[in-house]
Amino acid sequence: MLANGIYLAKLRLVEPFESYPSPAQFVMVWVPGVKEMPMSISHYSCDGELTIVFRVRGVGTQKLASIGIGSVLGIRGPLGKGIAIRPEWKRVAILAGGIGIAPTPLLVSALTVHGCETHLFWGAKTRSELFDLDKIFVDKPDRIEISTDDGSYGFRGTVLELFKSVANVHSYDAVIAIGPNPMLRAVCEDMELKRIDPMVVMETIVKCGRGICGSCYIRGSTKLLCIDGPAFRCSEVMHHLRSLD
Amino acid sequence: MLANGIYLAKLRLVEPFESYPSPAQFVMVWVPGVKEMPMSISHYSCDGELTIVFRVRGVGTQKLASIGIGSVLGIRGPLGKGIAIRPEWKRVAILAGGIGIAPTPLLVSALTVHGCETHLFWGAKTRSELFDLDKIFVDKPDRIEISTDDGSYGFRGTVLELFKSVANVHSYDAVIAIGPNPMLRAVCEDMELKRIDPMVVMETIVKCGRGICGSCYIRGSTKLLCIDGPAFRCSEVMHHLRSLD
Amino acid sequence: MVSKLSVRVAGLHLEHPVMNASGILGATPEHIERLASYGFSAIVTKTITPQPREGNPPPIIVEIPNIGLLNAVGLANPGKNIVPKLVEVSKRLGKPIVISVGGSTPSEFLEVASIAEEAGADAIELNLSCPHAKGYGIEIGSDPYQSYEVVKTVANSVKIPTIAKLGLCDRIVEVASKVLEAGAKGLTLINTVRAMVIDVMTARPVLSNVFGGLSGPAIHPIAVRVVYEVYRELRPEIIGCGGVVDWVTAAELILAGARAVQVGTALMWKENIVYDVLIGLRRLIEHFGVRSIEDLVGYSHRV
Amino acid sequence: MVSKLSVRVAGLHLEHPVMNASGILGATPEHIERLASYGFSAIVTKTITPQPREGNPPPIIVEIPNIGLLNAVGLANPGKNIVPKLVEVSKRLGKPIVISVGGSTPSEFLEVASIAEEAGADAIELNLSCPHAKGYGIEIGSDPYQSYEVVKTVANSVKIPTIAKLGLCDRIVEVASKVLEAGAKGLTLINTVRAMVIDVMTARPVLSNVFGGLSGPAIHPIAVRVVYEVYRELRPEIIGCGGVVDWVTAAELILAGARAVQVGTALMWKENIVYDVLIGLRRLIEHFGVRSIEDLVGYSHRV
Ligand SMILES: Cc1cc2nc3c(=O)[nH]c(=O)nc-3n(C[C@H](O)[C@H](O)[C@H](O)COP(=O)(O)OP(=O)(O)OC[C@H]3O[C@@H](n4cnc5c(N)ncnc54)[C@H](O)[C@@H]3O)c2cc1C
Ligand SMILES: Cc1cc2nc3c(=O)[nH]c(=O)nc-3n(C[C@H](O)[C@H](O)[C@H](O)COP(=O)(O)OP(=O)(O)OC[C@H]3O[C@@H](n4cnc5c(N)ncnc54)[C@H](O)[C@@H]3O)c2cc1C
Ligand SMILES: Cc1cc2nc3c(=O)[nH]c(=O)nc-3n(C[C@H](O)[C@H](O)[C@H](O)COP(=O)(O)O)c2cc1C
Ligand SMILES: Cc1cc2nc3c(=O)[nH]c(=O)nc-3n(C[C@H](O)[C@H](O)[C@H](O)COP(=O)(O)O)c2cc1C
Ligand code: FES
Ligand code: FES
Repeated sequence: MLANGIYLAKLRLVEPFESYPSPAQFVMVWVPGVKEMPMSISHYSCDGELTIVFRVRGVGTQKLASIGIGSVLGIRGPLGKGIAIRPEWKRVAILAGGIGIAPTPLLVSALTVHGCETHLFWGAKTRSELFDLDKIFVDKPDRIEISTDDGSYGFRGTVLELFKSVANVHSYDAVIAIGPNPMLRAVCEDMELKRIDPMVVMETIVKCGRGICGSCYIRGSTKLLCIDGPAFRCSEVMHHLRSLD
Repeated sequence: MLANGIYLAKLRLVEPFESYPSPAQFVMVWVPGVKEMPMSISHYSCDGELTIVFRVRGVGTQKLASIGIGSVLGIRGPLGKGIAIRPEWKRVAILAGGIGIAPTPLLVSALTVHGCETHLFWGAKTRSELFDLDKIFVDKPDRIEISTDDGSYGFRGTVLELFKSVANVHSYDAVIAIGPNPMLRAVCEDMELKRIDPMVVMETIVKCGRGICGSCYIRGSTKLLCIDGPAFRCSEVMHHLRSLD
Repeated sequence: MVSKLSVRVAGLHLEHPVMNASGILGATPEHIERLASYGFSAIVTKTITPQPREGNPPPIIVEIPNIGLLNAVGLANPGKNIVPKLVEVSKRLGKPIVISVGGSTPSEFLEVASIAEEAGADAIELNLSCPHAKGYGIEIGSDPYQSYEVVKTVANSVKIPTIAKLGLCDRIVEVASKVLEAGAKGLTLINTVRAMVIDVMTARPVLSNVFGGLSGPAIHPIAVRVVYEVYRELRPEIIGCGGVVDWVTAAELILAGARAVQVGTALMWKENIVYDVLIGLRRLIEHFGVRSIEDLVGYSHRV
Repeated sequence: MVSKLSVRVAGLHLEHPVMNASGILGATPEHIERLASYGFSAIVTKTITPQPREGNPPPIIVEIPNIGLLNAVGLANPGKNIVPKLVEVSKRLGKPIVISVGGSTPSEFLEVASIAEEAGADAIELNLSCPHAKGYGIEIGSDPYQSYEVVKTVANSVKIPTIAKLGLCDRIVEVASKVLEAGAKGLTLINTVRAMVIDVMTARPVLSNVFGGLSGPAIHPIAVRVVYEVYRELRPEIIGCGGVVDWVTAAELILAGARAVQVGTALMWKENIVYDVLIGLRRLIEHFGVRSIEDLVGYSHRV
């Protein structure tokens, strides 16, 4: 357990992935006899150790949090497209909301390898949902700023408010936001005004993960999150994010 | 047509063989709508041109002889084990009876590549079953002797008699006989007296070619011609050859 | 000019013989648009039932490397009210649309079929063969009399062509004959085959539903056989389905007797499969020196 | 000492659960000897009919890469008189032998079964399910009443155990229930599935017999499903067959409910498969912390 209701799990794969996962790629985690759920890849070491970070929401994540060391899970992946890091990125801002922190270690590592400076802005509801980021990061972000909605730790307010108050969006070559859909919508709408088209790492309902069942579709677009995402440009998913209320 | 009832066919494979065939390996040749027959590989060039040499015996070979250029056949193979050429072989005698000549070009080429001297003894019933060996050999044997049962060409007598009269079996590191079963039996029995265990390339009924239908079994042994042969030591197949009358 | 690849099947005039198989996307307007972008000549929707169905919780698929796919989506669909929207987007994109219809009684099938007709769909495909959604499929489709009833009810009431989609069953020729008698204009052959996968390290069936339908390469030789047998006995208009992964697998179904083919599982590996198939089929037409793909329908029965 | 891998099934006491599947060799004494050398715990013969059968002319097999094999050997066998010789060699090698019996009427089955019993065979497997030899198989095996008659006739007359080998059919649970009622001590599930391959460049069916039986990896998920369903409903003694290619595929059948497994097609690729399977099963016994492989039979129904 990392924090209240937030867990880290290290899984040893029977067969290592065929290729090293890209940031934002995910796996389907099968808790035998219970269910299968999409989970971001937080970290992966080439010998086949996969790290996931998750928040308990319902029966699946609850069960996942309670199974013991040595239990057998099923893993399918890596799935999705992942974020392709551009050579011209020299400094990137990452806005993570809540459990949106999960995929950021892999993302920061990939950016770091590419010689890119990373600034992480992490917002949570309250202090008890925060934890020591050293526990999940293999490569550390160059800057970390934290907010809580209730001000119980760090900046009081949302992660977008934090970002706007302590950083200048124009000093970044890219902005990548990860978190609940309302947050992503807020980020996209805010940046739209500044004529910036950030990347957002989204969630929809993923069932097959292979582009055939259609459950993960992005409204108002022909995209499927499980094979085209989960990272999109705001411009690709605005209709979807707006249609969710 | 090479001679009376004997044909040569050059087949272009849609997909080249995965590996270069060994001497005595064979293919199953499917004449669509008619039947599928085992045929030795006479020659193979790496770009996928397969040569077979065959004698018309029944409906299958008849049809094969009559189809035109550009017809589509089905080829499965290479099948069987093929002859593994030993480094200590410096001079090898090949005794071919009748259409037993078919696999010899590939065999001579393989031996030649390994720096081995090859002496070919070929016997046929009569002159009309002979043809110019230059038409099938890519690498020429170092010595060629020919016999006909009726003496209409070359030595009068069987190929075994020819061999015994013009060559000394002890001057060879290996003897390989290819031909009808009675000939192979005669060769094996003759050599047995001399405590030599020649190799024989045999025929049995081959249907599946993959070791499962059992039609090609060698009597009195657990061997299957299609996967363990078609080349055997006399000692392995003596029981079989003797039980055929 | 009619192209060498255009075909007529069950009253549909298609630019070429490659449609998608029902259930691979096809449940929302967005899905229809994506399927259209794959190049299919007609769009087949996900099977639509009168009421929305949640479907099964994940795992709903198991990939079996090289062999195919096992799925138990469970006929998840938004229910009949989506039909007009699906038709509308397909029309806008200029693609004929076939509404796949599911139900547990003849009147449920009719309920959706009527909406489809009203909405302007080009045809109806009755899913009589889902092997894993209890009461909604193969139990009906393996029984000639129940199949007859469903097809009769629908074909008597709607004017657009009714296609019956059948699955693997013992009396497939008899079932095919009955549904044609009942008024089906064409047959889609075949649906998935009931199967299962067990995870040996936990001893648990992988699919939440335990059983699923096997699709992809594994069922292709079975599909070819069913198409061949049904064509040989009845010469109906057939849409072949099952394990089409390239032009060769498509061609086999056509030579066996199919006028068109559907592609499902292969989309998982090859989104550009339609063009792959069409290029191959065009070469095959030349190879046999015939005028059009229609001349190759059932050709194996004539050589 | 009884090993962790020994099993009892249908009256047979086996050193381990891996037998060969009927029809992969098994028609001559030489074949039996070869099968024994592969390490099987019991030898199953080729299906023997009263009279010798030539079988079909080649092509009798088509390999479908990765997927499996299509065969139409056509029940080629030397007829009933071979049976005593097959039994003799198997006894000499210390292996239990199961005579697979074929026929087109109950009395034909009995004819061969009686010889088998006299010769000292350990059991009889009635082949009620060949999908491509007309009148000799699945027509009987998909009909509960015909199956019942055949099994009853044989089981009433011979004292050695009768095993019924069934194929894929709509009413598999019903057929299984009837043959058990008729006196079968065990069931072998499943035989090959009727299928075909067409060569697209010539448009011709490849097999001389047109139709053949599909075996190997393609049918494995179907076999697991059939074993699971039949075990769940009837808890009979099952020998699982279909697509066993390694220990995992063997284990799936066992976890689904099979007490033993048979290996056919995989021998084409892997003559040492028996040891591969046994090593894996031994590890699985440890993994689950049970005493013996028998504890894992049908384990998937208990987790
Ligand atoms: C690409 C992707 C990556 C994800 N990565 C992470 C991660 O790294 N850490 C993490 O904690 N969570 C992650 N999630 C969300 C996670 O999948 C859900 O929290 C989980 O499925 C909930 O299952 P449950 O049984 O505990 O809850 P349930 O009781 O089933 O549902 C609770 C909520 O979870 C969401 N949910 C349920 N099923 C699904 C599904 N099949 N697909 C997506 N969302 C679902 C819904 O919003 C639902 O209301 C990710 C989701 C996606 C799509
Ligand atoms: C490994 C092997 C390699 C061969 N290589 C050649 C070759 O290079 N050139 C050549 O001319 N012949 C070769 N043969 C023999 C060839 O397969 C037969 O001549 C051919 O199958 C005859 O078919 P058919 O329809 O013309 O005659 P059929 O009328 O069917 O039979 C004529 C005779 O051919 C033999 N025969 C028939 N069917 C088979 C079969 N399935 N397998 C083996 N023999 C059979 C029998 O002796 C039979 O009496 C080879 C056979 C084997 C086993
Ligand atoms: C994920 C999935 C969902 C399916 N859903 C349906 C469906 O809703 N209705 C239907 O008639 N067939 C459905 N099928 C069956 C396919 O339409 C098709 O008959 C089968 O998959 C065989 O074709 P393929 O091998 O090309 O996939 C589904 C298949 C898959 C793989
Ligand atoms: C070449 C071949 C011949 C077969 N002959 C028989 C037979 O004579 N009797 C029988 O009951 N099953 C026969 N079968 C079926 C097998 O016994 C087995 O049920 C089937 O192949 C599935 O197992 P597999 O996937 O391990 O091959 C044959 C299968 C093959 C491949
Ligand atoms: S989850 Fe099935 S299509 Fe994306
Ligand atoms: S030909 Fe079938 S086993 Fe050799």
